[in-house]
Amino acid sequence: MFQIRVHGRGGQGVVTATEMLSVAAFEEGRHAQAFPSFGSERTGAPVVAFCRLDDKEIRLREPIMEPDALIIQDPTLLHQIDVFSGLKPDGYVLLNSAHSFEQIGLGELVKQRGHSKMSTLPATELGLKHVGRPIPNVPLIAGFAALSGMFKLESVIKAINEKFSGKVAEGNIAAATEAYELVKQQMEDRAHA
Amino acid sequence: MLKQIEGSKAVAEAIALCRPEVICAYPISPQTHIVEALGEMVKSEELAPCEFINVESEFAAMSVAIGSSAAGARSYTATASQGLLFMVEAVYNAAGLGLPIVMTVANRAIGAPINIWNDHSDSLSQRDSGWMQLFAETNQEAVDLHIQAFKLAEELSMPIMVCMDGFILTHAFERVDIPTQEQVDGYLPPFDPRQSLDPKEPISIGAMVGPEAFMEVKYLAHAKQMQALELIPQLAAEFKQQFGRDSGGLVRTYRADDAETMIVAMGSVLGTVKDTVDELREQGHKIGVLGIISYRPFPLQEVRAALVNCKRFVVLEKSLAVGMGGIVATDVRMAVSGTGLKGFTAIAGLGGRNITKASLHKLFLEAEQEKLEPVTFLDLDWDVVNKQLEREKQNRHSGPIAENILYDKGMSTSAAKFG
Amino acid sequence: MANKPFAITLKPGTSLANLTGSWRSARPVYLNRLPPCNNACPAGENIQGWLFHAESGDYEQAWRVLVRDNPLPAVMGRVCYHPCETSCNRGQLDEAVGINSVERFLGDEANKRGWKFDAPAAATGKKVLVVGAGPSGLSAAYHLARMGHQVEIQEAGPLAGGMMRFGIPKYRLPREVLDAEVQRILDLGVTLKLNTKVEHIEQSMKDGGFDAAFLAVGAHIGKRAMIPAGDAAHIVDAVSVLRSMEGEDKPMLGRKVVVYGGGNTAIDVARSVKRMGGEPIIVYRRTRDRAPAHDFEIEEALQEGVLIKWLSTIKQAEVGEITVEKMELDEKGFPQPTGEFEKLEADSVVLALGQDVDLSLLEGVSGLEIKDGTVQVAPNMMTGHDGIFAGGDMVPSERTVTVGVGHGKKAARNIDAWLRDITYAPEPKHEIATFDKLNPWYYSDADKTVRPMLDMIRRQTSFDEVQGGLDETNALFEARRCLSCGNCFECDNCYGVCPDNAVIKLGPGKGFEFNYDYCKGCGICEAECPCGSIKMVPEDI
Amino acid sequence: MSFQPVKFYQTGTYTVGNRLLGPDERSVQSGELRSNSINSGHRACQGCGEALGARYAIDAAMAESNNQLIAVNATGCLEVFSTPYPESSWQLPWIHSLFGNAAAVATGVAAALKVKGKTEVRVVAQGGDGGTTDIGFGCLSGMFERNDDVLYICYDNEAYMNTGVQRSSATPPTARTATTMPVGKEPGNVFGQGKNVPEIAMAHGIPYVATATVADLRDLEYKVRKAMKMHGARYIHIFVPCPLGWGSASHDTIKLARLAKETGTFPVFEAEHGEVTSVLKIRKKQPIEEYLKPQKRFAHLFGKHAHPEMVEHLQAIADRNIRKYGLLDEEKAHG
Repeated sequence: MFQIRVHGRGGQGVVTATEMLSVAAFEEGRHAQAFPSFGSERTGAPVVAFCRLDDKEIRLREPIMEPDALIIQDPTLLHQIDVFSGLKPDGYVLLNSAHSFEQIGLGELVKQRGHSKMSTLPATELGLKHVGRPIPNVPLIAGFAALSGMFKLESVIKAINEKFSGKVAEGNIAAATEAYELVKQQMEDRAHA
Repeated sequence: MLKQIEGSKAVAEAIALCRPEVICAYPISPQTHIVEALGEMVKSEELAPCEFINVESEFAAMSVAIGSSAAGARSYTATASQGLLFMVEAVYNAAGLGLPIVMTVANRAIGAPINIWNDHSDSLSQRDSGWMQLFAETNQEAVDLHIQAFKLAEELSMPIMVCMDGFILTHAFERVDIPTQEQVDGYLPPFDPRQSLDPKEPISIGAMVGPEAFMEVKYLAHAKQMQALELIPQLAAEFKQQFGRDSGGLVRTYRADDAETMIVAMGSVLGTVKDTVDELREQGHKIGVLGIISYRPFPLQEVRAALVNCKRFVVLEKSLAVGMGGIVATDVRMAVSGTGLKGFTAIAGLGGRNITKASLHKLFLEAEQEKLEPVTFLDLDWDVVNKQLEREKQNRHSGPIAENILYDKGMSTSAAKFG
Repeated sequence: MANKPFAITLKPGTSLANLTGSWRSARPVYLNRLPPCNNACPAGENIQGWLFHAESGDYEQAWRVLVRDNPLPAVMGRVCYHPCETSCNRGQLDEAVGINSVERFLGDEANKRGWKFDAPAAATGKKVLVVGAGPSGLSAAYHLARMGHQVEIQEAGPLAGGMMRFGIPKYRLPREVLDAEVQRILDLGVTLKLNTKVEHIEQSMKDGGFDAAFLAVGAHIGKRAMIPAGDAAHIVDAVSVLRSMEGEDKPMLGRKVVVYGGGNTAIDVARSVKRMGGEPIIVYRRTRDRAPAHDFEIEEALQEGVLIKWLSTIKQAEVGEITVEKMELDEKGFPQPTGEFEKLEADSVVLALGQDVDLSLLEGVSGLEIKDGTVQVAPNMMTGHDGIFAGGDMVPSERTVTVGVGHGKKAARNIDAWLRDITYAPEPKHEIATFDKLNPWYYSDADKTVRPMLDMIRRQTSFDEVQGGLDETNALFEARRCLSCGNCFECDNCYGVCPDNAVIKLGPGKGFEFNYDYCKGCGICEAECPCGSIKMVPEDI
Repeated sequence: MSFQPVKFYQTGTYTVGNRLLGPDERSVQSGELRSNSINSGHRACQGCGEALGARYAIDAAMAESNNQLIAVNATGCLEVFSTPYPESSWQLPWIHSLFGNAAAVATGVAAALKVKGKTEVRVVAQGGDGGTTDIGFGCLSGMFERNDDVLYICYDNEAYMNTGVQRSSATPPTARTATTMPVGKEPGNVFGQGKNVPEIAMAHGIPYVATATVADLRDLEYKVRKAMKMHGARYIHIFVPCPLGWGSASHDTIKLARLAKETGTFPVFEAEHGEVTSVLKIRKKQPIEEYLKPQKRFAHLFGKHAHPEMVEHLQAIADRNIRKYGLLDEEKAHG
């Protein structure tokens, strides 16, 4: 079983992100379970959502306390809550930021965990650029696909097409594609570094 | 057709396949996504003919359903928690009038303190209302139970609640097999009401019945639910034939064959329980699971049969009879009365408290060793509780309990959410 | 119902099994009460009965019901002083129903359309002599003829009608109206012998082979008052003045005419004088409110320019002038002389002080009792002499046309009984439907229809009829103002207002029945019956 | 003879029937074949205004709908006296659910009929003042607001009679009830409380609102029939005296309803889409005492310990109604 925890703020499409992750997994024939941390979240409040992936039926209903991956939609959360709580030692981290981990003062973390499973992505900018809205969720899941290699870009695009249509879908696909390529490039650069 | 879909949306699609004619609902979390989806289907005429009525309260929602059902229309509504309590008078009335209304209860705790998260207090408060209650373990089962529920309700002319855990199921995106319209039509015949308000054959429904006949009326309602005990497995079998899936029925066991310790539970927690049991089995513990699907009617015989060969059982329930203990446990103990079985009650998950595999692991092992108190409160913060009890001992006016607890735990309400 | 839920679902209308009539402590019953108009009518007309038909526009049927009691509706509709209207309950609501005007309309309608009376019953072979062709005699002749008796009227005068012709001025009763109604009576086979004065009743009966006789000779002899008068003073009596109006030669009364008296005759004379170009002054010893004349007649006379000196008596009559003494009323209301005198111009004085009866035909008849100049009769209108009945102005009673007609009817019924050797027993009268028995709310507001009046110049100068009649529209309106006091008119109120549906409607004309199986005795039907035709009666315990 | 077209002079429109009227002008209640929707044998008190009002209204609705009518009933006297097991008085399809949900149940019935395409079948909901102005008010307002195709009829007898005459929000000031006893400084029900549901109904902007009394059958029938010709939410508030609760003679039921209207204490009017379109004028204005005196519930206002100031206050309320609705012709002229 592979467990992903997504952190963000109300209004940033955190729950949608996990749903789309689950759909992408479903498209690839896997079982997936996405669910929010239930509550009456209001816009701006810290929000967390979960996604489990497995090759067999997922029965477990507890929240994800020891994730295999973290997607952090809003870097400002880093100063508010312990988003890394329970993250497995070899877990993935994808952070929405135009800066590197080092630039935002997480150099120590990178040193501990190693570069191979960590990446930042200017997802908000990509959202603005392609969809016209500062919603980072779609670029992040595409980026996560690239970072983790868990899904193909095509599966993410299928999930986008299921959720959106028309121009919004097109924009999101463009954003996803660019994000995917950016992270892929980052990973390749690092691998070669 | 397999879909990766939110539980509420899946249920809405299943309801739509059942061709409801009148749907009414009042917004209350976590049931809203179901009726929102249905509302959209009615407005787009994807679901037609159907009347979708935005009522002004749950009391009205159930009342509208009473009216539409009495006038011969297949009627559906959904609610939860305070909403269910607000409609209680009409809930009893619908049952008393024998109206085959189907209602989804997205199970949620009852306040005060106000709490939107899942437990089973709401529908269990209606256990004596005369409604049947079926509990879904997964969203697939929630879909399937709704289809069976219409058939069951209409064959017996009795209303039924399909209970699914709020948020945990309603808001979870999972893989669900949504049947086709042909499949559902082949299973569920059009509504042929036992009686209906019709100028062609005027009747008076809802008479005042005095002591001379009231007992009989009530007995007949009871007899109906006893009939349901036979009908529910039958409908599940027919369902399997039509849809090729095991869904519904009265109870379901898991790894129970040689189990010495049995865990009894209802709803979605069964999944976590099963995962825990799998781990314990791997470690060599003889432990199994009994899931109760039909809470009302309560299958005394089936529960007894499932437990009679074990040595001990734990009823893990998301409900509390304040001043007494377990609610489901009482019924289970009734089922095994005279067997001398050791039974424990574990109250868990109230108000959405997470039920983790780790806690269950510990609980089940303790149960196996029979170290449990007769009534255990899973993951209760004794520190906080004891502090408050101490305070109250010293001063009768010690302030609101909930506030004090939050203070003790050093939590703000927003911080309390995480984890 | 077998497949319906037990007890909670019930069959429709099954409460019929629950006989709530057992809750009752008082029961409603339908009854007829006597309408005050009928009660007051001297002619015994079933006024409400004929109005009922008029209400639905069936005027012929209305007329037929009317003439069961009174053969002279066109006359009566003009000259009757309508005590029916005085007692009409509607008077307490807005204004009395214009019964008189509807009656006239019906009478005129009958004349216009030539309606005939129903054919008489089979001939009885009995002969009855009627003496006098006035209202009473004509009425008796009519009723007797319809009963199948052979009737002969012997009339001293040259024309039939009596006081209707010789006492009532044309402007109140056009003669063609009278003639038509008299003729209709004669058409029944009644023989009328004019200019035939019965000198001796027993002889006349014997001569004609009559089995019974009805005397109705009227009162034609003007009363004289002792007025000191000069030889040349021109003093005449009112009856002769009015009678002479009918002839070619109008009476010569001069310009200034003093009419002495306060009754309707005085008014008739004064108004006739006015029409002949004279200047009438009525002298009366009491006040207007004590005058026997009807106030509307006084009012009409005043409108036409008749002068009236109230509280005055004539002390002396000379040529060209009279002396009157002013009077004042004592505490008992009697006029007392004041000693104040006044002179008035007077070319003539007409005495309208009442009339006496010419009783000469009764001389020698055994068993009769005469008192105060009138013949005494038993309640069955028979005089002390077997087989001789009497009525009208010659018996003690109010002297009006209507009373006369009523006497004629009553006498006819008794003569018929007498001839058959039985006793006529009138049906007992119901209790009267007084206003307090009604629930007038239900009657819509509808003021009385005012009959058109002739314009003043013509009233003062001609004998054209002063009061016009109703046309069909307003006759219908007026008829429908009737409250139907005391008699169910099928308004359906009881049927409607019963909370227990315990009134059974039997269909048009058949009225209603109570269903005592369910009537709880609440009494709403009685309270809401507009016409007082329901009464609550305690249950026998 | 040319026949004068028959006009209704003799008894006006005030009686139940009249032999002089053409068939189309006759009231439903005068007909031998009226439906008697609520049959004999019901267990209402002697002189019950509600039983009468219900038959008037439902029979009229039956006539207008060609007997294609379903009735929904709130708990209350009407329900209890008409359907005690094993007998029902109702002759049309009828359902009773609860005290406070008649309007919502009717919404459900209407929805079922709509979805089944039974457009010819109509729905009426009915309840007493308690079931309408108090406990059923939420559902009523919801039904109004959604403009559901339901005619709701309130039979207002101004208190909870079924439970033994307790105050409701329709109880008039000063009236004695079991919960507003004639004791203390302000005996009976107090001034300044209660609610005017017809006006609240109007505030919803629904197609039709009307008031009526059992004393004006023809007006009542006209309003019910008019309402039945319309679709959407409609409300008729019928004033029905209660001999038991009011301490009045059983035969005075209609008289009291008449006096309520004639004194102005109960304005009779109709409104469409929130606008008053007509009022039933007072025919013969009566002082409020005429209405109050026959009722024992107002007995403490008179006699030895009289409260003339309260009578005056009640008169002022009636006068305000008269001004507000223009119940008198001259008032209208001044207005």
